[in-house]
Amino acid sequence: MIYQGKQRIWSEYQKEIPTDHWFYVRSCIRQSFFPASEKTFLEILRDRLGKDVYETPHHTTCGGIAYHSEAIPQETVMTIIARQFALMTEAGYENYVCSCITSFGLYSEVIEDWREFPELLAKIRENLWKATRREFKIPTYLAHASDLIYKFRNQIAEQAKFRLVNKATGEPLRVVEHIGCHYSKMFPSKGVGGAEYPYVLAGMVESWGGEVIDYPERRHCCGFGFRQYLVKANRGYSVSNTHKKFESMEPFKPDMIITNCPGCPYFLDRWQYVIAEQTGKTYGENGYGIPVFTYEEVAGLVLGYNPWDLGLQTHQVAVEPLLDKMGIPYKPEDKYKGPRGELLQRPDFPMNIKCC
Amino acid sequence: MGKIYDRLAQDYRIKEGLKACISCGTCTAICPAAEFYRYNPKKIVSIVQSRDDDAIIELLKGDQIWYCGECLSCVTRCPRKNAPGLVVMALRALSIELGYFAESEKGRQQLPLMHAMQRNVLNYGYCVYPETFAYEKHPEYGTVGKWVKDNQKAVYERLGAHLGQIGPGALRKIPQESLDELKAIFDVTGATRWMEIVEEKSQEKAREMGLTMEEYEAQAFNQTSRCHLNDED
Amino acid sequence: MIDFGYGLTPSSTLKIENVANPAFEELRQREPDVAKCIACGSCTASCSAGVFTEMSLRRVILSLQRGREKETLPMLQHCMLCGKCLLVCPRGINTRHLILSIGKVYKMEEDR
Amino acid sequence: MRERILAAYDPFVLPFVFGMTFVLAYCLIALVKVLLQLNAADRRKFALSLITPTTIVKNIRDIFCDCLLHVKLWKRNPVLGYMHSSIAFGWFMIIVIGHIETILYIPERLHRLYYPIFYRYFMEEQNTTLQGSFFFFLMDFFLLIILSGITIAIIKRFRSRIVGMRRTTKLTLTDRIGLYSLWAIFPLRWIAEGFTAGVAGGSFMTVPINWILHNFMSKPENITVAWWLYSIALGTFMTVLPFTRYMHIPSEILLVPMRNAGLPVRHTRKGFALTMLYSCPSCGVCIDACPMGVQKKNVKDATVYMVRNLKRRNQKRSLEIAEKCLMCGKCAALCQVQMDACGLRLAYRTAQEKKTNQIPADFSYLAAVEPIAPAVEPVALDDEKVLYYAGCMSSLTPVISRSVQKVLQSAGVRYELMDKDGSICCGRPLMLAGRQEEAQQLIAQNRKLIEASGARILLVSCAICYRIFKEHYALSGVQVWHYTEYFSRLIREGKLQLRNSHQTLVYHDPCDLGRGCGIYDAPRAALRTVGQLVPALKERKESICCGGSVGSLTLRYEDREPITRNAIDNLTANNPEAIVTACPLCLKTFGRFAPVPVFDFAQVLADNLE
Amino acid sequence: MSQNVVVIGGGPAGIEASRRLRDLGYTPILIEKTPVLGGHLARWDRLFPEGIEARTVLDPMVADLDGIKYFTETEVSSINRLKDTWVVKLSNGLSAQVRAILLTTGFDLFKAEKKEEYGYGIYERVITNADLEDWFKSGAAPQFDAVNVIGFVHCVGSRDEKAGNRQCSKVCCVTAVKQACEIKEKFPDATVYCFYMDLRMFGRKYEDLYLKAQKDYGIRFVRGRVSEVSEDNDGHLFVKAEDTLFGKPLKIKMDLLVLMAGMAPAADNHQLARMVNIQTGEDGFYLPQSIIGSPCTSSREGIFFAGAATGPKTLPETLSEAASAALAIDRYLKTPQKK
Repeated sequence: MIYQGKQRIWSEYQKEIPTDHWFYVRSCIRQSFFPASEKTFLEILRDRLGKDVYETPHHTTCGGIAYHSEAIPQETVMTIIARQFALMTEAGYENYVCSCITSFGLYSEVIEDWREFPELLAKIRENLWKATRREFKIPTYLAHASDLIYKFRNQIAEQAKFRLVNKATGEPLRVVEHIGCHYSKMFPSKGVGGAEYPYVLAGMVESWGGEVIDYPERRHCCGFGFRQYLVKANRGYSVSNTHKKFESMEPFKPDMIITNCPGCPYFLDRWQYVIAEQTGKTYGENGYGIPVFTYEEVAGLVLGYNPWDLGLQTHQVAVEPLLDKMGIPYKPEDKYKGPRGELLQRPDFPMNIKCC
Repeated sequence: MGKIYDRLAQDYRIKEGLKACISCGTCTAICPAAEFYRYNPKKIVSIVQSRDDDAIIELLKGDQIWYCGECLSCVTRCPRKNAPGLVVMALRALSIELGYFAESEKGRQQLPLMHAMQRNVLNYGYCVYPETFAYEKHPEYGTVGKWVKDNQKAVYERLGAHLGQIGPGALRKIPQESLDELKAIFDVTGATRWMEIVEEKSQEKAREMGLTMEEYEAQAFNQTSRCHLNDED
Repeated sequence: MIDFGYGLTPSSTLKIENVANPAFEELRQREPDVAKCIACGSCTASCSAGVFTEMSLRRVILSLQRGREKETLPMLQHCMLCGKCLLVCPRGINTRHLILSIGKVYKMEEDR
Repeated sequence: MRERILAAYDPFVLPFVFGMTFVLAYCLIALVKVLLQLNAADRRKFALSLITPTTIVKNIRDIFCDCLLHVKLWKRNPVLGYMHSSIAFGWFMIIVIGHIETILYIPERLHRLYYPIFYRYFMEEQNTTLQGSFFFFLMDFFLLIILSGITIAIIKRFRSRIVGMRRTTKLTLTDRIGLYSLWAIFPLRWIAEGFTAGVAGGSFMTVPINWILHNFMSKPENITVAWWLYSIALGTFMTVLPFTRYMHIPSEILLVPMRNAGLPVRHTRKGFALTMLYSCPSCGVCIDACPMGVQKKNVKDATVYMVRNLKRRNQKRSLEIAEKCLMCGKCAALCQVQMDACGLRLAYRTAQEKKTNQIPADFSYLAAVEPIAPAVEPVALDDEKVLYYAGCMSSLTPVISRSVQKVLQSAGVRYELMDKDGSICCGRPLMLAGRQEEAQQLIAQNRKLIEASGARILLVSCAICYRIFKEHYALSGVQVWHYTEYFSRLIREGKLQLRNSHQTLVYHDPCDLGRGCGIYDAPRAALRTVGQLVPALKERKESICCGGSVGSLTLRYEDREPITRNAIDNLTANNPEAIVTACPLCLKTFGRFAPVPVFDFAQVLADNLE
Repeated sequence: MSQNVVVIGGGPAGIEASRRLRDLGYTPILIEKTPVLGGHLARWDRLFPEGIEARTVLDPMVADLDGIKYFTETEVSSINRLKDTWVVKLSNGLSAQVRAILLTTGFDLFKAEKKEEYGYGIYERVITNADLEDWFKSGAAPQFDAVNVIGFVHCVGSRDEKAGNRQCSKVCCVTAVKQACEIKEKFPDATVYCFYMDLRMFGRKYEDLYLKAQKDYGIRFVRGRVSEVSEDNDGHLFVKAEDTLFGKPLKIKMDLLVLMAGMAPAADNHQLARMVNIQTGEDGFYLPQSIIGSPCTSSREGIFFAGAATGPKTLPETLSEAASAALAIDRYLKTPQKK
C-alpha cells in the first residue's frame, strides 16, 4: 500500500464545509440504537466548540428507510424532505446537517434530481404547498454529521484526554473504518475523500492517533439492505454480507471498527453476536468480538467522556478490552445502572462471544 | 417497445439511472445481493433496456427485483453513469402500482413492510421507533438488546434520549400537527394509495392462497422458500 | 447454538484463488479446440436441443473453464450430437468431439 | 499311368504334410471359435441360411466369383484382377486336376493328403495312357497362368504404379515370409516337375525344362532336392499362413456365407467381425479409396490398418482410426472382401462410448414436443399426404426446404412440415458417435410423431436422415422417400413442368445416399431434365466424400479442407458450370471452397420450374 | 531557400511527416517538448501484431533527419496570424514565419490513477501497460515474489464516461493480448487473465494473435469489466469483476495486475487550439474538417493534423496519415496565395 497515492486522491476530494450555523436533523436508527451518540455530537459541537447547531422538535424522519423499503413512493419521500427543508428555511438556516447516512444520500440524490429535472422540483413544491402550506429553499450546504466532526477533528485532538493508541505498547490502534454506502458511493464528490478511499473517518482516526487499516472488503456494504433486514425471512443476506467483511478483515487483526452510518455499527455489532451464536466463530482477541463504534462515541472517548454516558453498554460486543488498551478508566459496576444510579438487572451472557 | 416500458420510463429513477448499458458487469461484480441471491443487476438492466414488455412484466411479477439491498454501490462503478439500483427501485414501484408484487414471495413482503413503515412514520414520525421494535421479531438484538427492551425507559433516560417527551431531542414525541402534515403529504403524494393497493392485492392473494390476513402477513415476514439463494435447487 | 430463523448463505462468487483446473487441462489434452472458444454463442443459437431446453454449449465451456461444471453438465444430457454447432462455429471448433470428450473427462453426479 | 514309387511315400512330403495339417487344424479351431462367439440368434440365422436354397446358390456363386475369379477386381483393375485370379484360380485348378488324376488312376491313394499334390513324383507315364497327355497339358497350362500371375505380383511389389495402385500396404515379417514362399512355390514346382518329366511325363512347360535339366543337372539326387524344396515352400507357406494376410484365403470361404446370412457386426473382434478381420487380404485398395488419404498423415488411418491394429489388439491406434473415419463407406464399397469397415468402426465406437461416457443422455424433454398437425380425420388410402422432414442441418441451408416446398407446391402435393419449430434429430449422428441406445430414443420419438401425423409419405431432403429412416425406423404405413427419388417420380408422372436450362451440371453422390442407400440414378435422371450432366472423374460408388461428414469424430476443421478441395477437384474435372448435391452437409461444405456455384438438388429443380 | 513548415510534436507522426515534407522540398521545423524524439513509440518495447521491436521502426526514422530542423525540449510559446502566415514563437527564443503548421501532438496515456478503484499508485502490484513495456525494454523486472496469477484489465480510461473518455482507444485490446503472451513467456507457469468488454481485433493478423493467445499460450479471457481491486495483507490483489458470459461475480487473487491505460487527448490540445483558433471535439481531440474525407485539414487555413491528435490510431495509421498530411500541405502551399 502506497500511502502517498491515497493522499493524492484525498486531496482531490475536499468538500467545502462551513464552520458554523447548522440546522440539525436526527436519524431514526441512531437515536433508537445510539441515542447517546447524537447527544454527544451536539455537546461537542455546542459546548466544546461553541457552534450554533439548531434542532426543531417539528422535524421528522426523512422517510428514507420507508422509501428504500418501497413503503412510500418517491414523490412522498421528496415531499417529506421538502418539508424538512421548509423547517430549515423557516428557522433561517442555510446549512443542513443530518445524523443519518441514508438521509444524507437521499438528500444529495433528491437535490441532484431537482437540479436536473426542474419540473420535478415544481411538482414537489406544489405537493408541499397542498399538504402543509409550507415553502422551502434548498440548503446551500449539505453535510453529514461526520463531516463536521471530521472538520473539527484537529480541535478535538487538541482537547483529547486519550488517544487511539495502545497505552501498553505505544503502538497506534489498528482501526477499521466503515463508511455507510450512501455517504459517497452515489456522488463521490459529496463525501470527504470520495467514494473509493473516503477520508472522513480515516482523517479522524489519523488525527486521534490511530492507524487505519485497509482490507479487501473495506468498501463492501454492511448488509443492512433495508428490506433485507427489516423482513426476517431475508436476514440471511444481511448477516452473510457482514460475515464476508469480517472474514476479510480478520487477518489484519483490527482493534476496533469506527463507522459513520447509524445502521452499520448496529449490524456490525449484532451480526458478530449472531455469527458467534450460530457458528461459534469470534473475530476479536481471546474470544471477544471486535468492538464497533460510532464516530461520536470515538470522539467522546478521546475527549474523556464516561464510556457509560456514551452508551457503550448497549453494544453487544464488549468494549472493555479496548478501553483497557487505550487506558480509559471506567467503573464496571456503573455499566448497567439506570439514570438515577439504580442498578438494573444485568443482561445475560451470550454463549459463544465473550462479554463483560 | 411497449406500454409497460413507457410507463416505467416516466419514473425519474429510470431517467436518471438508465442511459445505455454496455453489459460490462461492473455492477454485478460488487453487488452484495448478486453474491448471495440468484441475482444479477446487469441482467435486470438489460431486460429493461430491451423494452420488451413481456420480459419486464415477468420481472415485475418475479422475486428477482426484490433481492436488491439498495446500497447503490453499483452507481459508483458504472462506466456509463447508469444506476442499476435506481432501475430496480423504479421496477419495484411499478410492481406495486400494478399489483404484481403479490405474485412473488419476496414481493408479498410488501404487506408487513408497509404496515411497519407507514404506521411508524404516521404514528410516531420515525421510520424506526423503540416502541414498535419488538425483541421477538428481532432476536439478533442480542442479550443486551433484551436488556435494553426490558429496561427501555431507564436506559433511554440514562443515555439522554427524550423518549416520548415534548420538545427537541432524541426519540421525542413529535407534535401532532407535524404528524398531521405527514399524513397530508401521504395523501397528496400517493403513499396512502400505495397502502390501499397493497392491502387490496394482498387480500386477494391471501384468499387465493387460502390464508387469513394474519397468516399471510406472518408468512410473508417469516418464510423463505428454497429457490432464492445460489446453493439451492 | 441459537436458531435465529435465518443464517449464513454460501457465496456465489466464482472464487479463483487456486487456479489449477486439472480436469479442464485433461479436456484440453483430448480436444485442444476447447481453448479456441470466443463465447460468441453461435452454437447455442443454432442448437437443436436448445429449441426445447436450456442447452448452451457456450455456457458449458465457460463453466468448465471456471471449474463450475456441476451447473452445466446436465445440459449436455440433452445434446443430440446433430452437429449444427460444428457447422456454425466461427473458430472451427470440433464441437461434437468436444462434447464427447467432456463425457469422458467429467462425471455427472449420481443424485440427479 | 502307374505307380513309380511303390512305397507311395518319400520323406520330402513331410514339410507339406506338416504345413497342411497345421493350417487345417488352425482353421477348424478358428471356425469353432467364430461360431461360438456368435450370439444364439445370429447362429440360428446363419445355420438357417446355410440350408436355404437361394442362399446356397448365392454362396457358391460368390465364393467362386469373389474368391477364385476375383470378378470385382477384374472390373476395377483388369491387371490386378488377372493377377489375383490367375494365382487363385490356377492353383485351385492344379489342386483339382491333381485330385482328378488321383481319382482316375490310383484312387486307393486318395486318402494320402500329399498324394494329389505330388502326383507327378509318385506316378510315371506309360505310353498307353494317352489320356494323360490331356491332363499334362492342363497342368502345364495352369502352371503357366499361375507363373504369369506371380510375375505380375513380383512387378507389382516393386512398381505398384504400373498396375495402377498409388499406395500399397507395408508388409509385416510373416507376410513377407508368406509372400516369398508363395512366390517360390510355383517356380519350384516347375523345376521339380521338370526333373521328373522325363519319367513321369509332361507337357509344353515341363518337357522343355526337363531337357535343360537333363542335359545340365542330370544327377538323380538333384531330383529329390527339387521336390524337397517344393514341399518346403508349400509347407512354409501353409505354416505361416494363419499369421499372414493369406489367411484371407480360407477366411473368405466362411465370410461369404456369413455375409450372405445378413449377420450384423456386433463386436470389434468376435464372431462375424473376427471372420472379417481374417478375411482382409491387406491388398490396400482401401488406402487409395480413403478420402482422408489426401493428407499423408492420414494414410495409416485406412481400413487395412484398422484391421491390422484390431488383430494386434492395439487399442490406442484402433480407437484413433475408428474415431477419425468419415464413415463415407468408399473403402467398403471397393473392398474385395466387402469388409464392413464402417460397421467395425461403429462397433468400436459403441463399445468405447459404453465404457467411457460418464454423462448419460436424458431425452425426456422430447416427450413434450408437439405432434405435427395430427390428422383429425382418417386419411384415405389413396391420399398421398406428404410429411416433409427437412432435418437439423437444413435449418442452416434454408434454400433446401424453401426449394422443396416450391417444387411440392408446383406439383400440387399436399404436404405438412415436420420440423418448422425445431426438429428432433434423426438419430444418425448419435449412432455414428457410438451412442446406439440414445439414438433409439430419438428414433422412437420421431416415429411416434411421424406415425401420428397421418402422412403416407415421409419426404426427406437430407441424405444422412434418409439413411437412418430407411435402415432403422421401420415405420408402419409410411413410406420414406428421398426427395431425389420423389421428385424424379413426379417428373416421370408429368406432375412437374420443368425447362432445360442447358447449364452443365455435375452431380455429387452424397455418401449416405449413394453408397449408403444405393440411390444413384434418380437424381441424375431428374437433373438431365433441367440441365446437361457432365461426369465427375470418380462418381457413383467411387464418389469422394465432401469432407464435412459428421461420421468423423476427431477430424479437425483444418484437416477437412484438403478433403473438400480434393472432392471439388474431382467434381470439376470436366468444367461443369455448377455442382449439384442432395445433402445439406455437402452443400454447406462444398459451398465454402467451390470455384463454381453449389446448388441443392431441389434448388435446381425449383429454379427451372415452368 | 525552401519554404518552412512548422511541425508540432516529435512522435512518429511528426517525424514521418517532416521526412515526407523534406522529400517534397520543404524545410520542416520539428518541435518536441520532451528531450527525445519518438513519442510513446520510443518507450515501447515490441509492437503488435507480430512482436517486432519498436526500435526497428523508430531508429531508421530518427536516423534520417537530414534537412529537418528539429528542436527537442522546446515548446510553442505563441502562434499569431500575420496576413496569410503564422508566426510561431518557441520557448527557446526562436521564431518562424510559415504558411503551414502541422499538429502532430499525439495523445497522452490515460492516467491510470484516475480509476481510483483499480488502485494504481496505491497498490504496488498494479502497473500499467507502459510500465510493462518499460520492464520488457529495460529487463528490470519489479521485485515481486512468485508471480503465478496475472491479470490484464482492458479499457482502463477508455469507453468510460466517468473517466472522461468515452472513446475506444483502439490499440489496447491487441496490446493486452500481445503483452499477455509476452508475460506468459516470462512466466510460463503463470495463469494469465484478460478482462475485456469487447475484443476489438480489427486489424490484419490481430485475430491470429488472439487465437494464438488462446490456443498456444492458454490465456484466459473473461468478458467483464473489472469493478474493483483491493489488497490483501500480504500485498496480493483481489480483483472483482463479473464473468458476464457466465452471469456470476468473479473474484480472483492475483499477483500482478496490468492496467491497459488508453489514449486520452493530449493535455496541451486546448492551449494550442486556442492559439490557432481551432476547435477540439467534446472528447478533447482536434476536429478535422471531415473524419472520413479530409482527416488532415482543419477548419483554419494552414493548420493541418496527423496522427493520434485527432483520435486514437494505430502506428501504421499514424504513419500513413503523416504522409497524406504532407501531401495536403504540399498542395496547399502550391496553391497561389489569394491577394
